[in-house]
Amino acid sequence: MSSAPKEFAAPAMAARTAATLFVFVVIFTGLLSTVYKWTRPVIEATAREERLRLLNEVLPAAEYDNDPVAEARTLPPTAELGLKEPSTFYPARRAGQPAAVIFEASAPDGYAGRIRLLIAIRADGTVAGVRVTQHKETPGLGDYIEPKKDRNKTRPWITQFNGLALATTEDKAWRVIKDGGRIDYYAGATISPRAIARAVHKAARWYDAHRQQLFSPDGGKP
Amino acid sequence: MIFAPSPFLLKDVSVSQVMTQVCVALIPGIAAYAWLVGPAILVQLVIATFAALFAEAAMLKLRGKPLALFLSDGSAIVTAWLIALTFPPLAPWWMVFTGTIFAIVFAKHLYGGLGQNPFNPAMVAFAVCIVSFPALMSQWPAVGLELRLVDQIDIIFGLAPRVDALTSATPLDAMKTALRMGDGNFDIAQLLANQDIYGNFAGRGWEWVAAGYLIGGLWLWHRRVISWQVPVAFIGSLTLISGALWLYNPAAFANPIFHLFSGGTLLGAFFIATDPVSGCTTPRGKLIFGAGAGLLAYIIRVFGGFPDGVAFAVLLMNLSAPVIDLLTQPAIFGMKGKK
Amino acid sequence: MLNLFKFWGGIKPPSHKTESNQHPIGVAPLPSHLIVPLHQSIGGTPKPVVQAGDKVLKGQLIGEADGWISAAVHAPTSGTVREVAMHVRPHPSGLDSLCVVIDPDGRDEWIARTPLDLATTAPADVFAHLQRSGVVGLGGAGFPAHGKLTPAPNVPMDELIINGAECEPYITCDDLLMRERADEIIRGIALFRDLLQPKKVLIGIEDNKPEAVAAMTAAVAARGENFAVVAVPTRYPAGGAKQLIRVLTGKEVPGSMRSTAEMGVQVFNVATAYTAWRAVAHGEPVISRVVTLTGNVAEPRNYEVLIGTPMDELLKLARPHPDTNGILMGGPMMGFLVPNRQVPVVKTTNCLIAHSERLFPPKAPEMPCIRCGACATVCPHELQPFEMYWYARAKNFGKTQEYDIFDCIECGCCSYVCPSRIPLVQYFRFAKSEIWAREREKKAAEEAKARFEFKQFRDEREKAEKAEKLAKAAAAQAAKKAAEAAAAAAAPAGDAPATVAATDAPAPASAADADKAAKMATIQAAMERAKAQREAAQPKNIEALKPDQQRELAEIEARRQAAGIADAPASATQETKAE
Amino acid sequence: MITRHELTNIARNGLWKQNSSLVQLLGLCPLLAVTTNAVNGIMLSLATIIVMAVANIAVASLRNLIPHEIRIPVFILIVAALVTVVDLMFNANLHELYVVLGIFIPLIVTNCIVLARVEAFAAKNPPLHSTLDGIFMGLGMLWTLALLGGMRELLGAGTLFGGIDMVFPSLQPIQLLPESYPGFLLGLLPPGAFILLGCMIAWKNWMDARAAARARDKGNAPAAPAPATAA
Amino acid sequence: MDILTAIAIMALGAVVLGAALGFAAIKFKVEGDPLVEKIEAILPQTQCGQCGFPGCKPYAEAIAKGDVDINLCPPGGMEGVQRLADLLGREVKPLEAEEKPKQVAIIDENTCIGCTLCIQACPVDAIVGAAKQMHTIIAGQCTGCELCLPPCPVECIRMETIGETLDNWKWKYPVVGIKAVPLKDAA
Amino acid sequence: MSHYLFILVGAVLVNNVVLVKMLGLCPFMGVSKKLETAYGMGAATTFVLTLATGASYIIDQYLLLPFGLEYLRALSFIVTIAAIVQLTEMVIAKTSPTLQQTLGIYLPLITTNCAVLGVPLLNIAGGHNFVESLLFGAGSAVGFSLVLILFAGIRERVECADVPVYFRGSAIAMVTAGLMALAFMGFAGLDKYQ
Ligand SMILES: Cc1cc2nc3c(=O)[nH]c(=O)nc-3n(C[C@H](O)[C@H](O)[C@H](O)COP(=O)(O)O)c2cc1C
Ligand SMILES: Cc1cc2nc3c(=O)[nH]c(=O)nc-3n(C[C@H](O)[C@H](O)[C@H](O)COP(=O)(O)O)c2cc1C
Ligand SMILES: Cc1cc2nc3c(=O)[nH]c(=O)nc-3n(C[C@H](O)[C@H](O)[C@H](O)COP(=O)(O)O)c2cc1C
Ligand SMILES: Cc1cc2nc3c(=O)[nH]c(=O)nc-3n(C[C@H](O)[C@H](O)[C@H](O)CO)c2cc1C
Ligand code: SF4
Ligand code: SF4
Ligand code: SF4
Ligand code: SF4
Ligand code: FES
Repeated sequence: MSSAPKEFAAPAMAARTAATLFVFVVIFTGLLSTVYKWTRPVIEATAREERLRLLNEVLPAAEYDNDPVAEARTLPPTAELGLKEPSTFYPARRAGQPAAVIFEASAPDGYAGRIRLLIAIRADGTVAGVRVTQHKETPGLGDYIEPKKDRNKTRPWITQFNGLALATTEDKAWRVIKDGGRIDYYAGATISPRAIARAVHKAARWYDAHRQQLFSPDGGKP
Repeated sequence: MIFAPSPFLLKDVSVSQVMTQVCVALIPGIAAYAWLVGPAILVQLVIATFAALFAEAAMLKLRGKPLALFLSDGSAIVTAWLIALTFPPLAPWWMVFTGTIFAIVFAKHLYGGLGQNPFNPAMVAFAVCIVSFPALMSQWPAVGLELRLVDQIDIIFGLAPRVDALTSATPLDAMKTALRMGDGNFDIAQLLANQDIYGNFAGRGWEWVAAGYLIGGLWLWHRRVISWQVPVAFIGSLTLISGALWLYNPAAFANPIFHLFSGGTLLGAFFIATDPVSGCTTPRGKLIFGAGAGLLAYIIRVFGGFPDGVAFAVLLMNLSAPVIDLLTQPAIFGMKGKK
Repeated sequence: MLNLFKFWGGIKPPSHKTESNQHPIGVAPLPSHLIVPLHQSIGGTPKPVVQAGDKVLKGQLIGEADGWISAAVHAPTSGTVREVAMHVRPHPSGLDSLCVVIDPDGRDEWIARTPLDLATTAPADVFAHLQRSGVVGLGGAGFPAHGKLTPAPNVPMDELIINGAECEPYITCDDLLMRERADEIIRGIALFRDLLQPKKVLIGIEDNKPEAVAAMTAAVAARGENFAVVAVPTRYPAGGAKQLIRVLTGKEVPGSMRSTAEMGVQVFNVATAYTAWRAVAHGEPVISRVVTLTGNVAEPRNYEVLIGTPMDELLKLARPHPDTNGILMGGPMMGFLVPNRQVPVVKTTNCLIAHSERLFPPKAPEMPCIRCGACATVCPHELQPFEMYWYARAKNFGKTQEYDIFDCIECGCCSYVCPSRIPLVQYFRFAKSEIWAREREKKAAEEAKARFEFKQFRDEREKAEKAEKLAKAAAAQAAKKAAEAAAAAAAPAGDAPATVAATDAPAPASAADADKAAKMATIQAAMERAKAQREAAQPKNIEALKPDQQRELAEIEARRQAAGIADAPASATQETKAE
Repeated sequence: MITRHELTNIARNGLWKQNSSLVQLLGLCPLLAVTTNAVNGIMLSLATIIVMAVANIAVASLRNLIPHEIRIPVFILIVAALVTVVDLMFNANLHELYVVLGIFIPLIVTNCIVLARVEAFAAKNPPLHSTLDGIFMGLGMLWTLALLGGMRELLGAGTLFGGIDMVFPSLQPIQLLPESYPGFLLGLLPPGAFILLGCMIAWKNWMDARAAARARDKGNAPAAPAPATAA
Repeated sequence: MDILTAIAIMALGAVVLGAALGFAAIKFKVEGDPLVEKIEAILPQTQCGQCGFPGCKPYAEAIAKGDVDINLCPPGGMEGVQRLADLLGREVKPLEAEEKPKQVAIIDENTCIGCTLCIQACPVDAIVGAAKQMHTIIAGQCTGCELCLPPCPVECIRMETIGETLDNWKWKYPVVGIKAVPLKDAA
Repeated sequence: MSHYLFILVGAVLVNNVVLVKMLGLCPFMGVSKKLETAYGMGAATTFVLTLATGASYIIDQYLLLPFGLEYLRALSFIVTIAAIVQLTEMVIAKTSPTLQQTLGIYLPLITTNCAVLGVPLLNIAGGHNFVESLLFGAGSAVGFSLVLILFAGIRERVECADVPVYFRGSAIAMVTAGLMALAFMGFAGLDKYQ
């Protein structure tokens, strides 16, 4: 079996093995790094595109003309948004004027844990769009919060928040119908929509309180 | 000459006798159910029995086993009845049907049929359906719902629409939803005081169904069809943990009586966790099995993702049963304190 | 009184004892012929000492004990030996074994009986006497009594237990024996007591035999002994030796322990004590015993029966009903259906039950085990029968052993209660005999391996020796050749050397071609010699023969000699000795 | 270079006889974890095929240069490097799918089937054979993953080729069952994956047994291989 | 630059690990293979060579190396294959050759010429006898390998199936009416 | 503190590597035929997995991240793990024959256990710190061993059951694993409090 002849003493053997491994590692790492260098621009571009596409889902591209990704800033952990860790915040402008903000939020009381959201609110305070970015709700029951899984393809459940505004919508209406509000839900799964509605409502209030700071060029330090 | 091995004397017992006794013991509970919650359960019992016998017969035929002998052993009927009793009474027929077929085919016959299945078939059916059709599986008839049998049958067979108003959360579910509201400003004790939903101690009507199971279970124990270890350990551990948490914070945790008489606790303790085939067999093993099932049932129903935890608790203990049995082998004659 | 203990499990089947215990023990008439199997007790098979045509007297030795664990066999009555041949034995296998068939002459004439004077006899001689009288355990196993009476070297004997429990349904032979012959039983027990020197003697009788308890108590009192007659609760298998020990002393003898004597207890059946006393005090060997005839018969009763009586003849005494379709030997829990009705009564035949479908309905088909655990709750050895069954059914014998299948006493309690009607005991017997067979095979394989390796080693050694010899010879040769060459140089074309004995010695370059033929001849001769030598040394493998094998060989050789086939003067064994 | 017989042998082994998913039971994690639809399964299998084929070439050509003691680390090094390349490619070109497949792309490294083939075949055979072996083993994996994925999504959601739009944005999944199909979610969940795979294995056992029975009927085959005594 | 850093870091790791491995390979070398013994314990030790190896041990060694199948030993039977499969985690395969009932060799007393050829052939020394004498086979030691048959010049050795006696009698598997296929054997 | 407990329990039960995360399935299926071997495999995996998570964390934090070499994670982790496994194997073989008997044959198999690479990668995805990583690794390993042993217990019993012919062996084992995964779904949602 052994191709290692007996003559080798341990240190010699160690050197020999190390050298062989060294050669292989150098070759393959080199190969890999080259590929990486070569693909990196593409990867970065795709990631960016991806981000943009998501942003456009909550805020139509027509409503802004800046590059929100480039202008993205980091928000410190914000309890009102249900966030215990820093998050990203994208200002959208149109012709230099504040058009909307897009930010992350989290509903902590989903059926199976946190539901992560991306919310866009226009400068006038109306909700432009909401998307669920991450959740663990029950497949087939609570997952209609995600438009892809929603059976109603023409008007997915999550689009109900579009157009709501603190100014025009009374506080009660930000709840699911069952609790006396406006938000519809699928029977047998009220917990997930309830959680999201509450989170969006909170986010709208947070936006309202920090509207000024958010668009100030020195950064969103509310 | 004839050939037969000793012993030549045999006691007059048989598998079908055992299973019949289990069915008989279920009758008080079923009666209370039909009386207090609605006769739809009888329809479901028929659907499940039919499905079980059908699947059993088909599998026996495929496997080349004698049909009459095994169809008459009654085990499929016990499985079917337990499935019907754990599903919502207005569940669509096809769901009960699918669940039962799955139980008999996958959980029972793929393992060789009667006596060889490591998992409790009825609970497999329940678990499969609750993960597959969570919405339908959590629609329980609204309290005080007065529907004629014909209407109930229409709903079961999809001839009448399922109106949301017909259903409401079960007491357990309602409690969990309240917990999940997350506002922190609710009080379980107050909630429980709502007699419309919660009846005298654990869900209107349901508490008496549970009492029916208790009576049947005690009779089974009296007949020595089941041994005391599993129910006692199951009820004991559930009482202990719910009691401890209730004493710790009565506002956030319900009292033990509620837990004992709601959901599938008593059905589980006397009829499901006691399934001899998929459970532990050594005396100490049975104690561990029961206690583990009670504990897990509590954890899952209070903290977990499902309205009631009995089914998953039993399945989880099923899968531990062989190892528990192995580790709790009693000392044999002459070897006590040795080995 | 005495503090009784409980054993786990057990069952209470209907006892069916009253049918047969209403009449006193009858005496069975002489049968038309007697078939006496030689192997009737555990241990070596006795060697026949009679031949066809011999006249024998009642009580005359016909089979001589073979080894220490073995007991003699005697003619049950006077008559002529018809044959010594293979006959079916009362054994579940239905296989034949060597039997002495005797035609009674009707005179029932005893051989001279010599009682033993206990006062002057050493224990060793008592044992020899018991063995010569064929006294074996009559409680079921048939272990030679003298073996169990020999005290264990290191463990002091605490209790001697006399088993009068008779826990199996239907059987009443011990009950009747105790009622009618209590005094002789007590004397037999006293004999055992003297030999074993136990601290206590306990007589256990199930409490459903009050007459027997009374009779025994009275007999003990009459003899002034301090034996305790204890009524034990009626529960099958209270009569199992280990269960009775447990009930009376609280000791649990593990299944792995070969003999209860290692725990300072010894158990004897009442009938064993009785026969031992008859043997010692009257010089009567064991040629008869009490047998219960019951079951599907009109007149169930106990009879004193000669060993060797064919069962069908015997059963006629009880007038079996016409639907009788078999004979059960032993009780309904542990007994077995005898392979045919002509098999004889043997020393361990305590009961014959006429079998009929009315009494013992055919069993319902076996269902799979539902693990209800009923069997485990009745198993007196606290085993897990359903686990043993699970693995025995799948022929996973290793696992059955992990569940202690060898602790199972085959009492049948588990089968009795099983709702699935599984012949559990049958599975256990099957598994046990497969495991034994496997053990035998494994042992054989190990021995074969050892012998194979030894043979290889021997071959190696022989080869090495030969090579060495050759090398030496070659060296010598070379030296000689060198010398010769020198000589040849002096005297050209000399005569060929006569002593060449090697096969491949290098031919010296100077050796002339003319030598070749002569040399070949000598080589040939040397080879012949070597071969002869080898042949003489060949049969090395008879060194390790056991004496009986050597004897067998000698016998064959003698047969051959007699037939005039072999011409070799010496037999293999003689040669072995010579080596 | 390679005989027809060898080729059919390699192909038969990879696709059926020694199928990694159904017989060798290797590479089970991706088999069960990513097959919530057929597309995921197919794409991951394609990635695996590439890795396996190239790794087999590499090992088969370098086999004489690799010292025995460190052969495992070196094999793994080679495989890992290739996997990372594939991972980067997916990230760059099929980003959405890359997100869905998650850690199962890097986990091709530890996919036992890759290393098993490298050890068992490539280390002992010439490069051409090894490449083909890698490809066929991968194809064997591909059809099982595709079949399992297809069954799972059909059972769970009534569709086929869900997620195809992640590969070909112009294509849409096929809705095979009516919209009212309630969706037997078990199919999409881990338990369903295990159970369906169990059924597939049984199906293969049945096919083999049937083939063996036929061959026996023809009377030209030796004793049939026992079904499913494996494992 | 990036590439160089990557290579440098990985190379560092490679050298460390390689050195450790190489060092360990020599320092912690072990010899011997307990597997062979375990395999040999399963083989029946008939030494018949039907497996194509000169005896059980060489076959065991070959199995341990992974060179050969585990289904080549007819005396071991299906059960032996099963146990080997269990030990080695390999698949159970049907036996290559037919399984035969157990046999022993018997020498015809009247024909044997005492040539000793069979003694030399028997691998387990089950034959006793001296030159020019009748030879006898000790039944208890004969493994039934048939190796003694061919060398006998007068063909006086025959194989006899071992019959059932009270010593080797076994209780039978309970007759079960309801089972279509007996358990293990069906597979 | 309770946070750590949640990570540990979550990794063992709620997010069980095998039945929920679907990692390490090959050894799960392959080494579960006998309880005895399951114990050995469980012990060996626990050892290696815990070590691997620790080592990977260190490599990632101190060698890869500082130089922006995240893309080398899989490569460097697995090579390190393979080397660790091989070293452990050699050391055990030499120093402890008993340990070698129990663990020896399983160690080489671990290199191809997805969990060994998957868990470190999940650690990074989950942003765990060193202690959390170790706990998650150990928890995953314990979860692996737990289900492996329970599975082996069931398989030993099912082995002797009258399973339909075509389902014998690995097919019924898969079905059993499926039902186990079903049972483990009962833990779903228990980790939301963390
Ligand atoms: C297995 C299971 C999973 C569930 N998952 C969710 C979920 O993801 N989201 C949700 O809102 N409700 C879910 N529910 C239902 C909730 O428990 C609760 O019954 C429901 O939200 C109450 O809604 P209702 O007020 O419309 O009856 C689930 C129920 C079950 C049994
Ligand atoms: C080699 C050997 C030695 C034995 N020695 C004794 C012994 O000394 N005492 C004894 O009671 N039984 C001895 N036995 C046998 C069993 O213990 C015997 O079957 C038992 O005493 C009878 O009990 P039973 O009828 O309950 O089976 C021995 C058995 C064998 C095989
Ligand atoms: C289940 C079972 C029941 C037994 N019942 C009796 C019995 O009732 N009476 C009896 O004398 N022996 C019975 N025996 C035999 C005893 O175990 C023991 O062998 C016997 O008492 C020893 O005495 P002996 O050597 O004189 O026969 C039974 C054995 C077993 C295994
Ligand atoms: C006391 C008792 C409890 C039982 N419980 C169940 C059960 O919970 N679920 C079930 O499917 N069958 C149950 N059975 C029936 C039967 O044991 C079961 O179908 C077997 O698992 C089939 O092999 C029970 C039987 C008895 C005697
Ligand atoms: S009594 Fe029969 S069915 Fe019950 S556990 Fe024992 S063997 Fe099984
Ligand atoms: S036959 Fe054996 S297993 Fe059954 S009860 Fe008696 S001792 Fe126990
Ligand atoms: S076939 Fe079997 S018994 Fe014969 S030599 Fe080979 S291994 Fe030994
Ligand atoms: S006697 Fe013949 S058959 Fe028997 S072991 Fe020796 S060679 Fe083999
Ligand atoms: S693919 Fe995950 S362990 Fe094999």
